[in-house]
Amino acid sequence: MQRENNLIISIGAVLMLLPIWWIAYRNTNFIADPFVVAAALPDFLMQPDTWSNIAITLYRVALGLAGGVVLGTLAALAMTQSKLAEQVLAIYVTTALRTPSAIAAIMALAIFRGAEIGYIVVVMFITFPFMAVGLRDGLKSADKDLAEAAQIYRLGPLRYIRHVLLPFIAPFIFSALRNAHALAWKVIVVAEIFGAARIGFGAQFDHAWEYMQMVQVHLWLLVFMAIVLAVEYGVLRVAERHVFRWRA
Amino acid sequence: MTGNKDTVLKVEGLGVSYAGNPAIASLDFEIKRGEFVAILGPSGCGKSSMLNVISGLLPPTRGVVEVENLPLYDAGRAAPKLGYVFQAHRLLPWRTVKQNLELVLAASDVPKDRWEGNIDRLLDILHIRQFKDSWPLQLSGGQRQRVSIARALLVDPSYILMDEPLSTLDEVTARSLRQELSGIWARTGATIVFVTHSIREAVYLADRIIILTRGPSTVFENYHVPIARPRAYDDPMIGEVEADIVRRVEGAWGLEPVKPREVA
Amino acid sequence: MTGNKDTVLKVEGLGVSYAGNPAIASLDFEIKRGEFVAILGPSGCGKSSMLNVISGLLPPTRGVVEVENLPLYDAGRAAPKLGYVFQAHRLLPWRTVKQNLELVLAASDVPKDRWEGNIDRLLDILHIRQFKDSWPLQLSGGQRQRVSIARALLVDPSYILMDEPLSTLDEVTARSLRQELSGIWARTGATIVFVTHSIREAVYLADRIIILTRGPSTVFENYHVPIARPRAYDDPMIGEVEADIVRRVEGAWGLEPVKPREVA
Amino acid sequence: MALSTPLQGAAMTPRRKVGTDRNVRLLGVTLAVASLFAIWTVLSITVRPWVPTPYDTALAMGRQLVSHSFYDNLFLTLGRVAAAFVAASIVGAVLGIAIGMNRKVEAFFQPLLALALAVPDPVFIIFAILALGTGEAAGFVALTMAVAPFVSNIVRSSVQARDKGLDEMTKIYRIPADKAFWVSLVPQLVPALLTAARFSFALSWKLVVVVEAIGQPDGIGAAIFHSFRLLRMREVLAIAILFIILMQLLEKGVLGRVEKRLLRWRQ
Amino acid sequence: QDVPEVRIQAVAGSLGGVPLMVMEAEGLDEKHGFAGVFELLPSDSAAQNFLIGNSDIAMDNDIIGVSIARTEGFDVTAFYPVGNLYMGIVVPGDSDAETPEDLIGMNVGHFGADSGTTMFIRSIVQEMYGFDVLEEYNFSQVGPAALVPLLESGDVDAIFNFESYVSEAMLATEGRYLLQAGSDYAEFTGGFAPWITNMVAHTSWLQDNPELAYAVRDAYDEAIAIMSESGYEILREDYIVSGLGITSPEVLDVLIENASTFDYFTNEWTPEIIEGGYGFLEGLAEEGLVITEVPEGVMVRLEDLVGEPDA
Ligand SMILES: Nc1ncnc2c1ncn2[C@@H]1O[C@H](COP(=O)(O)OP(=O)(O)OP(=O)(O)O)[C@@H](O)[C@H]1O
Ligand SMILES: Nc1ncnc2c1ncn2[C@@H]1O[C@H](COP(=O)(O)OP(=O)(O)OP(=O)(O)O)[C@@H](O)[C@H]1O
Ligand SMILES: O=C([O-])O
Ligand SMILES: [Mg+2]
Ligand SMILES: [Mg+2]
Repeated sequence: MQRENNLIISIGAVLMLLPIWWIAYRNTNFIADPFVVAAALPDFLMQPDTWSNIAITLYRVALGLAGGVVLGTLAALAMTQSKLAEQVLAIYVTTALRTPSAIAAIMALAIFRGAEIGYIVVVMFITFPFMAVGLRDGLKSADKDLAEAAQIYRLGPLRYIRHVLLPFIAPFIFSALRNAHALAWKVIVVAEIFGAARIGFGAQFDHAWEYMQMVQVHLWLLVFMAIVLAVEYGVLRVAERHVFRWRA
Repeated sequence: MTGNKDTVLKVEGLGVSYAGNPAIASLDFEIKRGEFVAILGPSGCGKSSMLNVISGLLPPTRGVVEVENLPLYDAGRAAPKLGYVFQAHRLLPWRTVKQNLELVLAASDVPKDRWEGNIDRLLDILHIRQFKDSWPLQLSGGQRQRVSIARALLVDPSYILMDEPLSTLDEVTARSLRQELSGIWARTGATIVFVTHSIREAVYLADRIIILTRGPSTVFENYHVPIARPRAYDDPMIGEVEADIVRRVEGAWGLEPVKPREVA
Repeated sequence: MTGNKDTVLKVEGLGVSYAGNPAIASLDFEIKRGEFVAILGPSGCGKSSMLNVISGLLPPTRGVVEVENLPLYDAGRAAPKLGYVFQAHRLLPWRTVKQNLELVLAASDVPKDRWEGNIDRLLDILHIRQFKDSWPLQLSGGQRQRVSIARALLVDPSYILMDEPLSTLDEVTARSLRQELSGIWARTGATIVFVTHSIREAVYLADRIIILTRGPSTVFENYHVPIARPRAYDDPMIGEVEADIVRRVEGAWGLEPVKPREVA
Repeated sequence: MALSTPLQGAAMTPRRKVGTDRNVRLLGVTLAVASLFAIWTVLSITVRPWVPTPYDTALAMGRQLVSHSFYDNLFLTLGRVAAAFVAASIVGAVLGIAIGMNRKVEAFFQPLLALALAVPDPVFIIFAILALGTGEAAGFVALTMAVAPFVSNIVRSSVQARDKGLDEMTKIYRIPADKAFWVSLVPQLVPALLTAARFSFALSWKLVVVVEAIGQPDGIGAAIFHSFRLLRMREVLAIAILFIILMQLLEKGVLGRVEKRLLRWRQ
Repeated sequence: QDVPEVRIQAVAGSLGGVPLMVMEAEGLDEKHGFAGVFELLPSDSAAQNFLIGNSDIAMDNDIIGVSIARTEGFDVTAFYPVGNLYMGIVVPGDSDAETPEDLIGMNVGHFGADSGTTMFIRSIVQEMYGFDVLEEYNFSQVGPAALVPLLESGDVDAIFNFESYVSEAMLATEGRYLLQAGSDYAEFTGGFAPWITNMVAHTSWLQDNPELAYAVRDAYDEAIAIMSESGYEILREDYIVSGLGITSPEVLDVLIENASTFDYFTNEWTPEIIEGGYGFLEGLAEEGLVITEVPEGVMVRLEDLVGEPDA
């Protein structure tokens, strides 16, 4: 019951954007007519091209994000386990953290000569420090009492990480993941735009923007939002509910 | 170092300070294999600190702790198996009762096909079988404490450290568990160090009671319980010994008198 | 509704369920102004749940709870002043003992110039004055519990709910605190609901003991303690009443027999 | 009972002496800088002329340090980063707390936040410019809108993980809500708030580069982009490195100190 | 078949892409013995795409950009011209401004101080009127396409842009050129005006593929011949209209008129022209606004670099 009510609120919040969109359309030059966009949507979604572009970007994001998460997690673990590693990695993390996305994109494209791996590396490079910082801060707040219990029962490092540490820092993991995921999408767009990608969401979006095809621009934005919402509600929330079911 | 084969735990001149403030002044005692030792001491005298040192969690500030004739931090040997009932339960809130127990089994050498049976037996003894699939946050204080006891007993420990394990249980449940604990100890021959505030409980359970002074603590008395086993909790003998100890500790722990006052 | 001016707390058909599982079946009792009532019940029978309902933290699943002749959740009235010693201490770890206490004073109407004096007096009574500037993480289990007691007494409460407040204290300290608590109760006329597992403690302190059954609980017995005040903890009378209650509860709480077994 | 668990969580790592700490720090910095330098040198040889040599970059850094425009740009950008950082941190924290405390508020804002996160930065910035013109306001609004959702995500997670026992305690002792907020909730959120501040700071900077590249003729980001358009990669790197060092010092100095102070109680 | 592939790029929406579209539509690549891979790329990334090596020939690079790239160690060179200066400053029809000086202190939109369009207009205004637009104008910066609605809505008083956006802007605002970079500058210098775009390639590619370079050049010659023979009416073809992103027939009318008036494409690549180009660059270098030196090899004739074509 509670959950259904909340669902209605959520849907209401999204629907509320429609009149805002319409008002914006009436009052500015660049916002497309929502009705025109809606009318164009079915055709847009019927085109196989639309889906192949989404697929390639999804692929880049998925691999890059996975790499960023793994790398960031390893870095965070290393940083909390060894003072030396913390010092060394802190500088790497800072460097990555502060590198403007567009510069990273161009460099990766130059280094990998425009190969597919370049896009994946950019996403990885930009998301990993955010994962690392989020998790390191979580690990730093790890519960001493539980660590001691793990030590007494000789859980060993792997079990300790998996069953004590990770659940404890799960809130940090989720916020880091959520943010890294959003960032990955932002970065891939920057990378596809500045990296002159031929296919992919960013390429299509930029192409439409270049030609001021505002209906197309809006269609791509809608697709983009749909994907991110789907991940939020289809993956992150579901996982969160499962992981935190003990909170009763 | 002593070659006494029977002495498995030796504490010599043990001192613990926190940031320079002494919590334990100096403790000396030995514990023999299979002995059931109770620790009695006023609140804040350093009992939990002492268990933390013995278990290897807390490095001592001063003194020597030897376990099985080797210094506490001897890295070379395989650590003896330990069960520890912490003063606060320290269960993982994100794992059900069963999952909390399975976790320590997985880290032990108990074969997997015996897990379920062992868990069920212990949960029966502790009267919490029906909470096997509950989350810790769904349990009452006493139920959580009992899960923590189950965890400590589950791993076939040769040493069991217990920090006021029965303090949050009602008298009937506590009696039943004292009896079970006695039985487990007799059957397994484990060495048990048992911190309690209940003097009667100490007398009923222990071979010997180490009575500590107020903190920073020293050993006030090594009290051998002169009652043969099996013992009955309501045995008047136990009451007599209890009364004797109460007299001693009243002298030893005697509170500084607090001036008469108004409290709003 | 009853017009009885003396009844300040009335519980009728109170039931509590968690996600459909009953913890309290149905409780009925009344408490008079200034009464000292102890609650005895087996672990997990719903004592903490009951205190949470009375304090307004937990909405009851069924039944009526009236405080001073008004339904518990009557929004119109100023809530009566309440002290609550939780089963787990619930101190703010980032505030020192003194700061934890000042926090509740600031929310009360105690004038600021009496804070320091009140805090010091209570810390003296509880024998923890020297920890005034310590962080909770630096305290022993019993010390934390005592800070939590100090907090509950500090705000001039007209109702005091205590959930096993003395369970983690040694006998000598506990005795001293029982005596102090008796004194505070007598002086202030507060209404006290006191959950304990120590039957002797209940007999020593309370006018009346509400004995609960195993969970989902009902009231097993309303036991009026037939001993005049002032009472002495070692008074044989108290021992007799204790023995009487033990007999009753053993019958009432009797554990399901557990089959003989081996535990590793 | 020599128990050793190789991995014990940071909280258990024994404190080392100050002198050792300093040595480790020095060694760490040396290792990191040396390895980065090695990677850079290799790249400058293999990915010529995209990656400039460290030497050329050092010269360019020197030139920047003595040029007026560098400092003008620096202060402009620092001001923008600071304004966006503060605004995004406050807006994000307030939202995050509201969402974490109340399921209904969460239900309302969470999809909107997810959407806000999904909007590519250039789009934010372009629409802000179109709506507000190319003045400072557009950049500020775009930055705040883009960064605040990140902050609120972090804060929300932490609010939901709070100790509800403490909520009950403050309720019993009738601590007024605003007071309870500051003494009970906020301290629990400190680790998350610090993380959020780091995020916010880092993202503000990343975005300011995009903002300045797209919509502002001045500032460090514009200077970097201008240099990039002119393919002066050594200038790009020189400006970026100088600014990164400065930001790092700021973050360490301010956040590091705040963190130490706020987490005293954990010893 | 085994026809060698040549990857040729132009900036999307820019006139520099039109010869590519014609080549593709008329099959001029096959005809001249290569398989063209024609790509129209967004302006944000076109330059680095080419520099990275993702295409062989770029149609939209100007000689200032080539100078900059060469100075920075990219061995690229302009081997043929493409577009005349089909750009300038556009004001709405009702604007009071008569010369660029009248815009001083006013709001002007452009798409980046580092764009060829702004750089050329800046240096031409500097030379003709003696002031630096970057100092004197109040600039707003958005992408080239977005500049049109900005001018239309009155947010800016003038824009710097290239075709076809110039035509779009003129139609939208009944506007006019305040400065037509090519013709106004030619008038000022008494004949010479630089051109805006070139065919640019890496020198190594030209040396490795001389016959392909010639083939592309020939295809281009043929393409612009087709255009001019049609009186630029060929611009009405659907593939060009969509390739340029032209939104209405009226824009097309303006564009065709502009094209006939200002003659937007060129293939004059004589030593004298190249000389003039260097002269222009040196002038820029002296002012030191965007470049400070003129490297060698910015412009080459294929004949000089790889020898005469095989017959
Ligand atoms: N949040 C909860 N969710 C589900 N079940 C709960 C929850 N809290 C308590 N229970 C269950 O309700 C029953 C009563 O719990 P409660 O804490 O009130 O017992 P208690 O009498 O205080 O026990 P103890 O003496 O051990 O503290 C128990 O069986 C417990 O498992
Ligand atoms: N981490 C700490 N930092 C500083 N002081 C501490 C710390 N832990 C314990 N102490 C102090 O050391 C003394 C002994 O504490 P300990 O917990 O060992 O007592 P205890 O005998 O177990 O008491 P209780 O019966 O109340 O649990 C106490 O005075 C306590 O304040
Ligand atoms: O600027 C970005 O980090 O996307
Ligand atoms: Mg203790
Ligand atoms: Mg309870």
